Amino acid sequence: MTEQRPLLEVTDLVKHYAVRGGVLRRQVGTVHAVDGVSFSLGAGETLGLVGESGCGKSTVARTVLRLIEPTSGAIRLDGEDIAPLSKTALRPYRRSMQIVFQDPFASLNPRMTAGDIVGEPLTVHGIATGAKKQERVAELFQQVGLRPDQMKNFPHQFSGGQRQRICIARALSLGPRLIVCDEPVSALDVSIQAQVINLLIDLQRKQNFSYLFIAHDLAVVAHISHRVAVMYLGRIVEIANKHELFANPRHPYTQALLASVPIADPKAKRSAPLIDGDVPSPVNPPPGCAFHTRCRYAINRCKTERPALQAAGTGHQVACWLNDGTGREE
Amino acid sequence: MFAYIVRRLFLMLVTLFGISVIIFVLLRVVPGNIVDILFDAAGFVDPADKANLERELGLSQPIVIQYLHWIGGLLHGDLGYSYVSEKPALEEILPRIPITARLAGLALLFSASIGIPLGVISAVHQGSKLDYALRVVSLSGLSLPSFWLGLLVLMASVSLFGTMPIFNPNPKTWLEAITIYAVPAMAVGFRSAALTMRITRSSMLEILRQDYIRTARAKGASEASVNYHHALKNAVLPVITVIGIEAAFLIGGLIVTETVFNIPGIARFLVEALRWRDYPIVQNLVMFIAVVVVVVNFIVDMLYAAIDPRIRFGD
Amino acid sequence: MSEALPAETVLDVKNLQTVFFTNSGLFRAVDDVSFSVRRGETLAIVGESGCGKSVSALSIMRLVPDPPGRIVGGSVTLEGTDLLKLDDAAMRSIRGNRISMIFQEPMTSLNPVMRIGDQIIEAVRLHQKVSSKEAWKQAVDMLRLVRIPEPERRAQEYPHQLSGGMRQRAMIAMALACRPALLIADEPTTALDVTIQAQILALIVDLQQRLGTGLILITHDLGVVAQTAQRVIVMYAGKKVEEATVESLFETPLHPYTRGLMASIPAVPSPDAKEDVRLVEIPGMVPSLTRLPPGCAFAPRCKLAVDRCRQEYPPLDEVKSNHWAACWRAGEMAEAS
Amino acid sequence: MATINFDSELRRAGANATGGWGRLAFLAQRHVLGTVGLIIMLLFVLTAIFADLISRYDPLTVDSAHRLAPPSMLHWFGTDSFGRDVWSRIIHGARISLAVGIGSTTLGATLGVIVGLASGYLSGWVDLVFQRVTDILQSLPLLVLALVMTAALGPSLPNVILAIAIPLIPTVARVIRANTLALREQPFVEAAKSIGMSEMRIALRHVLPNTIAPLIVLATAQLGSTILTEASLSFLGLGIPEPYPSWGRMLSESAAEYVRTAPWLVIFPGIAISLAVFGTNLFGDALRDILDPRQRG
Amino acid sequence: AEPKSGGIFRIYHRDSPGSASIHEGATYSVNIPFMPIFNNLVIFDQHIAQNSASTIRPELAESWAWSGDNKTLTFKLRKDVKWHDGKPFTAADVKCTFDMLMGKSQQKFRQNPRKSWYDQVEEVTTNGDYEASFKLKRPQPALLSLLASGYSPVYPCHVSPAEMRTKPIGTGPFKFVEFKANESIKLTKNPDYFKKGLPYLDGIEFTIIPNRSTAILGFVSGKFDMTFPTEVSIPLLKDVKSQDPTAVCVVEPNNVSTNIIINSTAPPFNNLDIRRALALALDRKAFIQIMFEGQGDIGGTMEPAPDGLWAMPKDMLESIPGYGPDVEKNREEARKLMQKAGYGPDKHLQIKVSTRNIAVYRDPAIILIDQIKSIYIDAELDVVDTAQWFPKIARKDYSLGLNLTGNAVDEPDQSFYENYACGSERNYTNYCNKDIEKLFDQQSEETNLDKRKKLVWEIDKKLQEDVARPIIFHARTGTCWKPYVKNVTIMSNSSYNGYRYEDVWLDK
Ligand SMILES: Nc1ncnc2c1ncn2[C@@H]1O[C@H](COP(=O)(O)OP(=O)(O)OP(=O)(O)O)[C@@H](O)[C@H]1O
Ligand SMILES: Nc1ncnc2c1ncn2[C@@H]1O[C@H](COP(=O)(O)OP(=O)(O)OP(=O)(O)O)[C@@H](O)[C@H]1O
Ligand SMILES: [Mg+2]
Ligand SMILES: [Mg+2]
Ligand code: NI
Repeated sequence: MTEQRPLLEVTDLVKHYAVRGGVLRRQVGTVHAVDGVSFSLGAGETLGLVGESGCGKSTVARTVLRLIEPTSGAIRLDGEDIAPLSKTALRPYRRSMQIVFQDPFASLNPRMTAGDIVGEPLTVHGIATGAKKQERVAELFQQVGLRPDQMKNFPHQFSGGQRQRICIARALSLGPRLIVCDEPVSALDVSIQAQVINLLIDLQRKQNFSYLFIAHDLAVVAHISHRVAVMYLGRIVEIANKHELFANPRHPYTQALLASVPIADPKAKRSAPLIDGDVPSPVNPPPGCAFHTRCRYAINRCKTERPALQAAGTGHQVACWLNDGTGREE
Repeated sequence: MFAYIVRRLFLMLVTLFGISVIIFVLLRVVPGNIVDILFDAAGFVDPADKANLERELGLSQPIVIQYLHWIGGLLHGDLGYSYVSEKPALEEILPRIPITARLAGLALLFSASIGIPLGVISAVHQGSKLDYALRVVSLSGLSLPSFWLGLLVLMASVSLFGTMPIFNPNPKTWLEAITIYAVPAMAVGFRSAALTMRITRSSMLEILRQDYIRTARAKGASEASVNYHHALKNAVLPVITVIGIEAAFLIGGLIVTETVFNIPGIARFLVEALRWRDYPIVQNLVMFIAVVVVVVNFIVDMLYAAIDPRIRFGD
Repeated sequence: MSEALPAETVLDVKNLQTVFFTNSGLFRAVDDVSFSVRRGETLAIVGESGCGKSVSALSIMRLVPDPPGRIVGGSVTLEGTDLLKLDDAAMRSIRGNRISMIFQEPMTSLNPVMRIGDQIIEAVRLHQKVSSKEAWKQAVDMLRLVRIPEPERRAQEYPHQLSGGMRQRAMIAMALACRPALLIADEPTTALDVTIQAQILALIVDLQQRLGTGLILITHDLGVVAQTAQRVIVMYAGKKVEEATVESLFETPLHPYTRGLMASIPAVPSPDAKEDVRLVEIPGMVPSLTRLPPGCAFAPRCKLAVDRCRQEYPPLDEVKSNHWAACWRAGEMAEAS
Repeated sequence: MATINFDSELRRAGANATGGWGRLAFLAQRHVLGTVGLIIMLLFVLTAIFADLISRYDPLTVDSAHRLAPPSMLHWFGTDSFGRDVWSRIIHGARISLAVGIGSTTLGATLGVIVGLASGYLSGWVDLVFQRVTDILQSLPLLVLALVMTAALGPSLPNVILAIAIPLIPTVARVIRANTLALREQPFVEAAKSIGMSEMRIALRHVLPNTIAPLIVLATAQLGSTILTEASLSFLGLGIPEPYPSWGRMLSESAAEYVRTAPWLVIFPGIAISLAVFGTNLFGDALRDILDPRQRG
Repeated sequence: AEPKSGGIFRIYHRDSPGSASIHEGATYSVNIPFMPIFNNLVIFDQHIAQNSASTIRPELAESWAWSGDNKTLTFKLRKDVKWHDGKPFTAADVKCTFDMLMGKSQQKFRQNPRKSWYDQVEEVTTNGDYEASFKLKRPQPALLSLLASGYSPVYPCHVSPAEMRTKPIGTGPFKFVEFKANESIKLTKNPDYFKKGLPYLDGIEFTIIPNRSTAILGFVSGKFDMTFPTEVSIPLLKDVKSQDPTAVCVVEPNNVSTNIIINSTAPPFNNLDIRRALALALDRKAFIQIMFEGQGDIGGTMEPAPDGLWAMPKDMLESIPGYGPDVEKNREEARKLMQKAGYGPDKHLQIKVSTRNIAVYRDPAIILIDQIKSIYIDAELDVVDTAQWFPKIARKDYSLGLNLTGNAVDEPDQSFYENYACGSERNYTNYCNKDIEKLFDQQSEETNLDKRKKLVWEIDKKLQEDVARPIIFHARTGTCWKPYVKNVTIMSNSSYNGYRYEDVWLDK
């Protein structure tokens, strides 16, 4: 994007979870859930984040919002580092960043009405009460394509797609500038998924939010994002403009990922799977490049030294020792 | 695994320490002490004699000193002397343990051997008349006051057999030995059997809904194999926990049962000692019971781990 | 069964009807569905969540939970035997032996307190008279066949010690242990990552072809269908709405629902794609099976719906050769394309 | 294929039970035992409320002329050794049992909820401390604890209630803690956090209400056992003292002396206790089936 | 029939006694199991139900004699007596025992509840090994009766009081074997008993069963030969008879009075009118009806006739306010007194009746509360735990208390001094009337029995009229044994004295 200051700038974000054991629950190991992630996100931009299960996508999302405390790293919102802020100091910033979760069934308190759920942030931040609040909630309902008369219904009376709309309305209520979407459509039916994706895109167009959009479905990410970051075992291994990434994937993992996506065309015959085996445990990530255990191009250096993200074209960065355009040299 | 055990043992010590403090303080909050009770029969309390006796028994010391004294003794295996019998507390407590242990063991055995099979049957035949009948029986088991049940058993035994199982430390015949323990054990075990049955039933029902049960069926396993081979082993896990917790409740049930059947075990002894404010006995006995409960729960956890591979390997 | 079936037909399902009696009413989870699978063939069943895919599969296995479910009509003929007429014992001897099933959730479909090897052994020993030693060897062989590294060691392990992908492989090993004539895979990869999904699908297809097994692959992912199946049936609200060969279906989908489905799925952008094509939405939501509208169940969401659609349920017609669709306007669509 | 009557199957599944009452009627019919339990409980509660209207004599009036009268039209359940009317005493005893049951369950549950919620939600050292406390309470058998407590506090209605309530705490706390821990991970709690809600408010508004169902199930189950505990304490001489007509004491003391000569003194309180406990247990069971979706058959 | 030797006599015991030391105990829970171990100097004839001076028999003493001034009582002792540990019994043991009881010796009892029995004893002296004398401060003919009580065994000098609490050594017909608290007490035959040929029994076994129904079932089912003496209530007695018609049961008074202790130092009972009203409100017949199905006795402080030796004549008794037969009339009067004190139908007096949490205390308290309703008193029951009862009474933290007073011997000295003398520890109400006190001494010194009786009646009547501690009734209880148990006699004016069991035998 342009040179202007990005809305969100994450530098060297690290989140380690302690694996406890022993007599006094001392720490015996560390889950390297997020291990040095940096990216930035401009206003009105969508950054997609893909990667295999357990690679740390949700952890990034939650730490960015300070729903869990980062181990280290900076999270700059409009240039202000919110990582070290106290809970009270953080409160005003909460209005600028909101989240939509994957599971629309668990994201809504089953004992509150939809209207109360959407209106709650307004109460908490003292933005509106009483009739004014109702009015605003009704407005939000309309914005996400729900009928205001559904405000008094309970979550279980809505379908999955509608629930996700309620979640979106709740996120919108504080007028945020950044919405983090953690797999917002993964739990939805295909035909409903399109409705939600379209809604998200429409809202962005109107209100110029930024999205940090997480999904494991490459196609969905590709559709909604401007730029896409690929994560593997707690790190971003490749980040690029969407078209660039899909047209010209540099990292062997990205390549494998792309090749694994089944294409809805019987004529495009499948190739043999590009990678074998499972994702290693983040408790003891392999040394060097974490992907080397499954990488068919791995060279010795990959096993010992960890590659850093390096430029590989305009707005294209990749973390691979074979960053020479194809990665298929040896 | 080893670290886990050590950690558990450490927590056990913390718990026991807490119990020792609580019971110690509670006892001393109770108004009146052994001296009042000893004097009670005399029909008056002589303040001078009382002070003398309190000094003699160490009751006049500050409570912290008394506590340290007790715990210090405990650590050396010295449990102090019973205020009432003036015998070493250990000597009073030890011979009673096997009696209660036998009773409790039998009761648990009874509850498991009746409760688990009936629970399985009830679950497998969920919704049938048999299920209803078993559930009603088990609920009544939980609804009868245990002393009442015990008394009924005794009365029935007198009117049916003209005799009743009165405790005898040296039973002459096998039959006598069995009736002495088995009848009270059944009276107290009835409740736990009912509970075990209920837990087994709901646990079975839960397990029977699991995906892997469907997998077993899809393999062509017979109903019996599904129920007993696949489901029961999983279903028994929560049952074990409940039996562990029940072990603690059992002590309560035993207090009443030992009273009704006049069995000189530790449960009744505890009540008596409490009545006499015989601190050394009460304290040590409660600690003993707590140790047993804690250890039983520990064993249950280990057992759980032995049956459930998920626990053995993960922490 | 007197009726002669085509030689290579393994499974023939006719007018299958399975209902659920629940407190919110009668669910016709599978409503008059027919299909057949040939030896070595892959039949895909697609459709949205709740449209009856799993219930169809379970009906074939006769594992529909009763209550509340009940198979109320139709026939399921496996290698000439109507399974719905068998007694329980006979059915058990077929399950796991002639038909096997792989379930969606690899995490919960294995018994957590039994070793992997033992679970496979069980499948073998239920149907074959072999010594336990022999069975263990077979189990290890099966694990090797599904490409689990170090099969001897893994056979000794418990499910929780295996990753999701490996568990699903173990499930496959278990399902194929008796070389069944028909394998039903109910969303075998939905819970897995794409890279693992690719491995598992490749494995299933490879084994199926090597063993000549008929395969019913249930999925909601059209990409998976395109890459693995020969024939497809599309279900909507308990009914089969379309059936065709893969090529025909993807070339000319003849039911508006299938069309909507295909259009609503975002595609991985090809380098030459334009910026931001809006996805096609299917408006509304999947109807509840208890309150199905009269006529075509899809009519309320269908742009092409006409009055007739709302009144009369369209029959499943062979609109093109080997391509059936249940839509009053399928003919028009076929011509238009 | 056997013919299937769709209508009757549906009726059995409760499909035509619509609306609040219809649904209730269906549940009542589906959980026959639970309904029986509910009726027993209602009877029990009504008896306690209207004890003064139902009873025919003052439960405390001694009448030396009519002692140990067998059941008759005059004294439905006979009279005890003081000549007090057993029917009236049982009716008033319902109050005591209800007071003990509800009092101690409520108290125990409230404290348990506080401990469980704090322990589950605040985690850290609060959790550590509270967990040890529950451990400690759980390792002391209920009756032992209640015994020491009543000995310490003296036998009176409030003290007995307290003594029975304390041992309930760990059970409730455990369940609530487990629930809270699960709820804490729920996205809707995270969502509440993300809008900047205070922890306290989250705990009270989002976590607590969602623990109500398991709490109700647990509390009903405990209700019966508290009544039994009171009876056991009475049996050991530490229950509710005279002159309150407590069922437990009526039973245990009469059992000692009059079990054969005046069996009505033993039978009726025995039935009253067992019935009340049985009723709450039946109802609690059904409630669990209904409220706890995992248990649904 | 000729007595047969052999057999173990099995009795259940109602509770676990605090120790085995009779001198330190004050309940027959101790006397009954441990009396067979000991001997007294003299003892009430074990087979005459009514204890009196004339039934006193020598035991360790061969004979006794009063000096001319009635101030010295000399005992000649038997020479053939050995302690159970083989040491010979001598006069030194007698001196030791009573010195200790008087608090004069080095070694002390943990508690000494009957110290006041020996208030008049100046000293105990010995003359050689086989003569001991009690020197008195003033004549006290009653001393001999006190010495004849089961409460007055002779302890050995060479055994410490602590040992006597756990492993008592005596000279008696049975030797101590073991005492397991809450479980059992076992005695075995003393083969060297100085009465040749005795005891007949091989041993006595007490099984401790606090639960009455279990105990009775045990007796009925033949696990025991006898119930715990005087522990079978009247309703249970019927039950026993119905289940085991062969059982021999006796019902005897046991010289225990149920009375009301009144805190007359604080309102409202510092008002004599209210005290009188209270006394007038009692319907003693109703109490007896309820508690004993009519089989109890009405009397004053001393146990009523015919079993009691010192009971007032009937007309004298009925002349005391509240003892008159017309309860309604009494209550009418009581209400007037209450109204005089400012209470009435619209203004009830609210009080608490404190008592111990034991049925024999609680039950009469319930009746009492019901009865005083009729005189505008609304009372609430306040049950007190054993450990708190005496401290509470001592603090005067009560207004009405329901109390039981047991008398070891049917002897005015014991009753009056213990319960009514100024400053006596068991005078819970702190009743103090110097005039009456003089009368106490007067009757105590009186050697003429008839004169003494008159004095006693007068005192008893005064005590009742002063409403010092209104006596409600005297209890009766039952004891049952199997027909083959021979030579058991239950005393009718004491429940502490009749358990030597040296000639009890089993006809099996
Ligand atoms: N609270 C926690 N304690 C310990 N480890 C955790 C915790 N939360 C997550 N992890 C671990 O951190 C790693 C990253 O988890 P995360 O949820 O961020 O993955 P994800 O990419 O979102 O996966 P998915 O696609 O399955 O949602 C995982 O290995 C996970 O097991
Ligand atoms: N045990 C059951 N009780 C009641 N209704 C059921 C039960 N199982 C399935 N159904 C109903 O049957 C219908 C079909 O369910 P089925 O599981 O076949 O859907 P599916 O196509 O496999 O969906 P998914 O893609 O979510 O697996 C659903 O609408 C569901 O409501
Ligand atoms: Mg995630
Ligand atoms: Mg499915
Ligand atoms: Ni690291």
